[in-house]
Amino acid sequence: MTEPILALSDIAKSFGGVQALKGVSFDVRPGEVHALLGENGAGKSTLIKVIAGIHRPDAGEMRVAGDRVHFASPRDAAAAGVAVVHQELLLFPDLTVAENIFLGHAPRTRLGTIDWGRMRAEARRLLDELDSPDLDVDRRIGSLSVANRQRVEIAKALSQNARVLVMDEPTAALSDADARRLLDVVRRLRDRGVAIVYVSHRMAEIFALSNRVTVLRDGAYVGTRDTAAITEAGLVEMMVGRSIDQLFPKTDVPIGAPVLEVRGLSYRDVVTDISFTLHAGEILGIAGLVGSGRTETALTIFGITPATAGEILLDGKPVAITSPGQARDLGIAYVPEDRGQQGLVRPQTIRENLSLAILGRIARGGFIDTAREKSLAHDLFARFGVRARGIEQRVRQLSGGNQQKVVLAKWVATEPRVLIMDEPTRGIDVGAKAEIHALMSRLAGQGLAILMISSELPEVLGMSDRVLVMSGGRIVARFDRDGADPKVVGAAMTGSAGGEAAA
Amino acid sequence: QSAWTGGDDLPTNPLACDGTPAAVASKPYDGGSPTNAPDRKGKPLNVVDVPKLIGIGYFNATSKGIADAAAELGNVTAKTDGPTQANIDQQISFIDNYITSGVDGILFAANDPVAIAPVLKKALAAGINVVGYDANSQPDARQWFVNQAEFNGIAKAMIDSLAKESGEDASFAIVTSTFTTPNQARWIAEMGAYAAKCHPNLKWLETVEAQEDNVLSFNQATTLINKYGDELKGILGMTSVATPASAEAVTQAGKCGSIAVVGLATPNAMKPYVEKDCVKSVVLWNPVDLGYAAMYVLRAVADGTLEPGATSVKAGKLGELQVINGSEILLGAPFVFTKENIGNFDF
Amino acid sequence: MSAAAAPVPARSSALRRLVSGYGQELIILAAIVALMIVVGLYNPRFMSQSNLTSIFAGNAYIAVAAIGMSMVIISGNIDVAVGSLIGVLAVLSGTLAVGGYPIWVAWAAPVVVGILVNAGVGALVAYARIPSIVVTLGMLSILKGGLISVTAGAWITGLPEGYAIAQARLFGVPAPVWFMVVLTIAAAWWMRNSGFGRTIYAIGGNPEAARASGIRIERSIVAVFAIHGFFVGIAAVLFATQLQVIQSTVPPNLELTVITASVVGGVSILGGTGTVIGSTLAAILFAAIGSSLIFLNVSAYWLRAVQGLLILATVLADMARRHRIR
Amino acid sequence: MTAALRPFLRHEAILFVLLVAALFVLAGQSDRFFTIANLLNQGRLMTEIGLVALAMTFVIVTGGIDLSVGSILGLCAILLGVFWQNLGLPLPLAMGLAVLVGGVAGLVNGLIITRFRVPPLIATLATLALYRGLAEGISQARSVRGYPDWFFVLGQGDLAGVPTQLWILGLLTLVAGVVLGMTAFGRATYAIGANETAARFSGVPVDRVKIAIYTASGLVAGLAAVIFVSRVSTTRSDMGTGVELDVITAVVLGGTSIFGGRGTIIGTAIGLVLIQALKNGLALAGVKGDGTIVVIGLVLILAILASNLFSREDG
Ligand SMILES: Nc1ncnc2c1ncn2[C@@H]1O[C@H](COP(=O)(O)OP(=O)(O)OP(=O)(O)O)[C@@H](O)[C@H]1O
Ligand SMILES: Nc1ncnc2c1ncn2[C@@H]1O[C@H](COP(=O)(O)OP(=O)(O)OP(=O)(O)O)[C@@H](O)[C@H]1O
Ligand SMILES: [Mg+2]
Ligand SMILES: [Mg+2]
Repeated sequence: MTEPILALSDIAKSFGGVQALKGVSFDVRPGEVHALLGENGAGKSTLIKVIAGIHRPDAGEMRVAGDRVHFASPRDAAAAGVAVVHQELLLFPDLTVAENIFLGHAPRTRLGTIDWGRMRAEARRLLDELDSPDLDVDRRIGSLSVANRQRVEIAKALSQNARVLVMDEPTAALSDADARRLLDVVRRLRDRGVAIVYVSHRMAEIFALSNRVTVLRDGAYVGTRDTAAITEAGLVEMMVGRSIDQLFPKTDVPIGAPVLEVRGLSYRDVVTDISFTLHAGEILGIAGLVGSGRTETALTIFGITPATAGEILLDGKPVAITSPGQARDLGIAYVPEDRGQQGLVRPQTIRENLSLAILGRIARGGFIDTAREKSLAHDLFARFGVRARGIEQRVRQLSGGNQQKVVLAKWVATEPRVLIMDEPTRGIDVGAKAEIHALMSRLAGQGLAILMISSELPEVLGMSDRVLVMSGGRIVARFDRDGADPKVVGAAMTGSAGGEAAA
Repeated sequence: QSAWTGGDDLPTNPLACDGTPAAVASKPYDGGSPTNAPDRKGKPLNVVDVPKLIGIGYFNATSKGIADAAAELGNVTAKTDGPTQANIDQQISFIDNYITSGVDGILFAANDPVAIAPVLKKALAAGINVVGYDANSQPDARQWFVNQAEFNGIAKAMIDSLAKESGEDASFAIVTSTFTTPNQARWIAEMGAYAAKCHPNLKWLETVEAQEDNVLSFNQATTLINKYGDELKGILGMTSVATPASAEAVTQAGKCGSIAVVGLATPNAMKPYVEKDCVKSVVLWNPVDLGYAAMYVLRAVADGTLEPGATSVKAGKLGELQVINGSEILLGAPFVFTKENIGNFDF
Repeated sequence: MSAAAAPVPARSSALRRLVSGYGQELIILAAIVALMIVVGLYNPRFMSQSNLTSIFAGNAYIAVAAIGMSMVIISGNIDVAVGSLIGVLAVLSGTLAVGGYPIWVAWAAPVVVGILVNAGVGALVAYARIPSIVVTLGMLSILKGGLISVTAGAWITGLPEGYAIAQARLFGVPAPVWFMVVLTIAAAWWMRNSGFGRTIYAIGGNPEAARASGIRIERSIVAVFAIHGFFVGIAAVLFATQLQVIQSTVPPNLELTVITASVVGGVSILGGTGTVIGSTLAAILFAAIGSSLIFLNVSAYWLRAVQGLLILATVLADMARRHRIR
Repeated sequence: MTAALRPFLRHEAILFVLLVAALFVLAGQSDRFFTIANLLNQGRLMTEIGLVALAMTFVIVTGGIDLSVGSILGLCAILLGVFWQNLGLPLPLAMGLAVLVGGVAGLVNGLIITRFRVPPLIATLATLALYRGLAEGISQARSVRGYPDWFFVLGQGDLAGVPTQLWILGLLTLVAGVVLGMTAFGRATYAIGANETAARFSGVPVDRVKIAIYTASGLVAGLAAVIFVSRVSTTRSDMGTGVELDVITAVVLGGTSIFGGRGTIIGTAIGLVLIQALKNGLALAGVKGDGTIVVIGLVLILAILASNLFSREDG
């Protein structure tokens, strides 16, 4: 068996009070994919940041190809041949795709200046490798969707043709189709002999891809297994320390009266002629590829980008929604897809974030009723099982999944009648995912009308009463629960078949 | 034509063209007086001088004069302190602080005659002797004001030299500091009146602002030269910053001789141009003397030798100085520096 | 892939990239040309060689300072002490010149000192984590007060022959213009094509990401300020050698002029975008505006109001353009 | 107080210690420094800056800045005179209108910033020139004088032994402190400064809040103008020149982050007092004006440096 190219032993790391990692040992060999698994807040990203030279471990040692290393900065890590795709994307909004990919190691001319021609060509090649021929290398990152930024981030890591490639939830932002393409890329790299550390909450990927899997729980090392030798149930057991009842527990609740009705809704050229009706107690799923305009649709209903045509009716009464505040007061809540940017005020505390959308309600005559605010925050904190020091911890310091829980909690706190969720379980561990799904159906059970945008087909199919499929800003197909099976929906998404299919 | 831009709207009093001094109607003392000031006769004085701003040649000169006088008088300690920009608010704060610190006398050159009045009155109320120089305040806010030269006197000197150097029908422009600076505004107004009266054919083109900034002054003057070409025959510099800068502009434009530069300025800054014959005459009282006189007047007031109603005061090497309109002391006629005498001055 | 992506390839036509990449520069250039034509027709002397000279040469030092300022702003920082530093360095230069030192020393010293001082500022920003506006606000007072305490505001006169580099000419073109043009082009080229140039943009765009991509942020910040110091030094020499005398006070509001030139020139105050060409053009535009208003006989009382309006107009034009790009 | 503020309360603690130390040292330098009379008088002198600094704290907490306050002050001062003398309006009305104009000027800033999405620094840099220009144009460099005596009560008079304007400053400081620290509006202000997008996505009326804040900034500048005119009993178009830098210095010295999202009124207040104490105390101790500026510059840098060293974690 080949020597590990990267080996860590007894790594420990704590932040102030939080012991994020303790006694973690981990190694990865050339030509293998080593999956890293654990609940939200288990310490995966922290471990990766240690490998990337962003955090210095408090204890433990790290070896690359057998020799002891100390990464004082990401620079050292890169020099040692370690490339990282981080969970929260680290890109430069005002630089072009090509520049982002090659920042710091751009191809040079003989004069030692940047060779723009070659840089753009190289970027082109890398993106084609990722099957994104449509992504323009001269486009500003700022104007790209989450998914495309993810692609750029990966291309960036590939561009350093590293010996060790670390990927922290690379497929979180990708639709299944895109995810599958990415997996092919990863396999190709593996076969080239690159050692790959792969973090994901998607069990399917773990089994499809990895040779070995290491599980963390609450920052502690639980164990390493050969993927071949363990079952999904077993892994979940290791992760959460208990077994989880099945996912997607959509309990059938009586569908009530129409709550939200949308007729011929359009926004510029990104959303065209969207019509649907959402009933109380119903979960309406929207499937589609990246760029299909699902988020834009949500933004339009929520008043961020007010509709340029069509009408919106609440309880049959037409309403003109021109601002999020208005939408909120009408009982519409939107859990955005970009958690860090749109969902949370990361420098502020959990409590402050939880009360941001209900300032009006927790304030008496403009004055914030702090007692009320605190109790509210404590309730939500408990109800959503957020893993953190307490409601006064800064959201910035929470793990991805826990951040998502805070966003959810914040919007549920507004007691909405219509809840729009954009990628509600993106980057969330199986346990939390189950909790959130359970919560969704509980809310639906209480008569809440839920519009769920998800790029994860199983989720859409599992949770939805009905499914809309969008492509190019239009609704291209509608299915009801029974009519919706992965094949036809997938086909409709890619537009290859289906069209206005069943129902 | 209408009043020149930059002049104020106070009544003007142009002198006679032939220079026969205007009959000065003697006015009763209209200055203020400190309330129960201690007897300072012959006692050591602690004096502060707060000019409009520090860090420009002109007030360095006045401050030098004050220091000289203080040294001559012996038992006076004088120091100059003030804002770095001609800013009334800061000047008030400075004076206020010195009132608190308990000086015996305050010398000032006001950025604004009215705005500075309240704090000066406060000083008088605190029994401090207050004497102004260069830029006056409301009379009742101080005891005496040492007047370097009457506004109409300066105006006459400037306009006469301009007409002499560039011709009776010359077109000319003015470079001033800012339109809100009281002295400059007064001079411009008086010049307008005097020109209308004695040199009706002089053609005023325009007035430009240039702060107390010599590069800006240079650029403004250059722009004027470019704009009017040969039509421009003269430039009047209203400040010790604007005048040398204008001279420089004329020099660099190669217009020496064809554009006359007349203005208020300190000799040192003007020497290069006067020696190069680019500037024939610089109008200015001697600011060192101005400060010197102010210091002597303050001493005299403190000693009680200069009392309301006095008609003259002794000012060391300057001899007897006349008291004019009520509570002002006239330094004398403005001084005209020329190639011959400018070498003898260093300030 | 999706419809959203369809228009993408079309977007990368060379012209498109020029417009979106140098839009603001083009707008300002157009503004300058328009201004010249209009005022030139109104009063031909405006276009006279001597007037153009005074517009360009007389304000070159602002443009040169704006180059460094732009880099600082692009890196996500700002320098409000630039005016005071120019004042101090100018006096330093003059003092050395009259102090009998060789003229090249009088020219080089400000540049060196400028680099050192601003490197210090950069160090405080980068290593002590003090926001640049705080450090430079402090420097502003320190330099301003210090200058007066030291010089007591005494003017520097009797400068030696051959010192006045700003009054020299090469092929009939004033030296300051040469400095302005050459430095701008060099800086622009360097900003676009050198690794470090891009680093500056990266740091301004997303420091966290820059660190994660292995950029040594601290050193880079110090370097940016040091380079800024270099340009400030040159600006100071041009400033000092314009006239026969040097005023020992800091030029009033110069920092605002320089910053305005940079930001109106298209440098995003949020960091990460902009070019030094824009700032130089903006500096020229403002000089031209200032001069043209006199030529157009705008009432001296209303001059600054009109100036303000024009600045606002330029800014709004830029914003309108950006929204169209979006 | 909310947790987001805790580290900055720490900054304020440091600053407060610094202030106390400064007071002791200065009191040691001159026995005329630590007297009620002098301290009250200093209050009078710092009122205009103080008022503007209160609003500026809000502005900077939203991540913005307002460089035009000095010019607004000048404009309002001029208009006070014009309304009263040239238009012959009753003085109280003229005062009201002057303050109102300040509000309008601020509103314009707010609109440029929110509607046209112009970065605050650029927008107010432009209006800095514009408003000053208007002041000069309208005044034609004439100053208005000769106000009735009752008018001077505001700027030169006392109320219960305390300078009249100090009451106003105290009152508004209290109001500002409460609004920023305890109300929904204040919370929205912090949220906007920390992450504007998230605030918008949470239904916070971002643009309205910003416009309100810039308008307020203009209003207090107008109020400061009236008080200033009453203190110096005349109007000039160059009033308030350079005020913006003094104000910003006080605010950042007070621990408000120039990047937005953090800061308190208490901090600003301490920053103000510290600066004024230095100006006055050093003068009494015989330090000249230029020396004083140097010290203030050093204090600013060192204070922020100190608090950085103490609160690294929360960076
Ligand atoms: N900068 C920080 N300061 C304080 N605590 C932190 C910091 N970063 C992470 N933590 C804590 O460390 C623990 C592990 O966080 P980490 O991001 O590694 O979890 P994760 O395994 O990546 O979870 P997810 O799957 O949701 O990304 C969490 O409890 C988190 O609150
Ligand atoms: N492939 C692409 N190339 C360029 N721009 C894209 C692309 N995909 C998306 N975008 C940008 O993002 C917008 C749509 O992305 P968005 O994320 O809203 O789609 P979505 O259907 O919500 O997909 P997801 O929510 O899964 O990211 C488009 O309007 C476009 O501006
Ligand atoms: Mg993670
Ligand atoms: Mg989306």
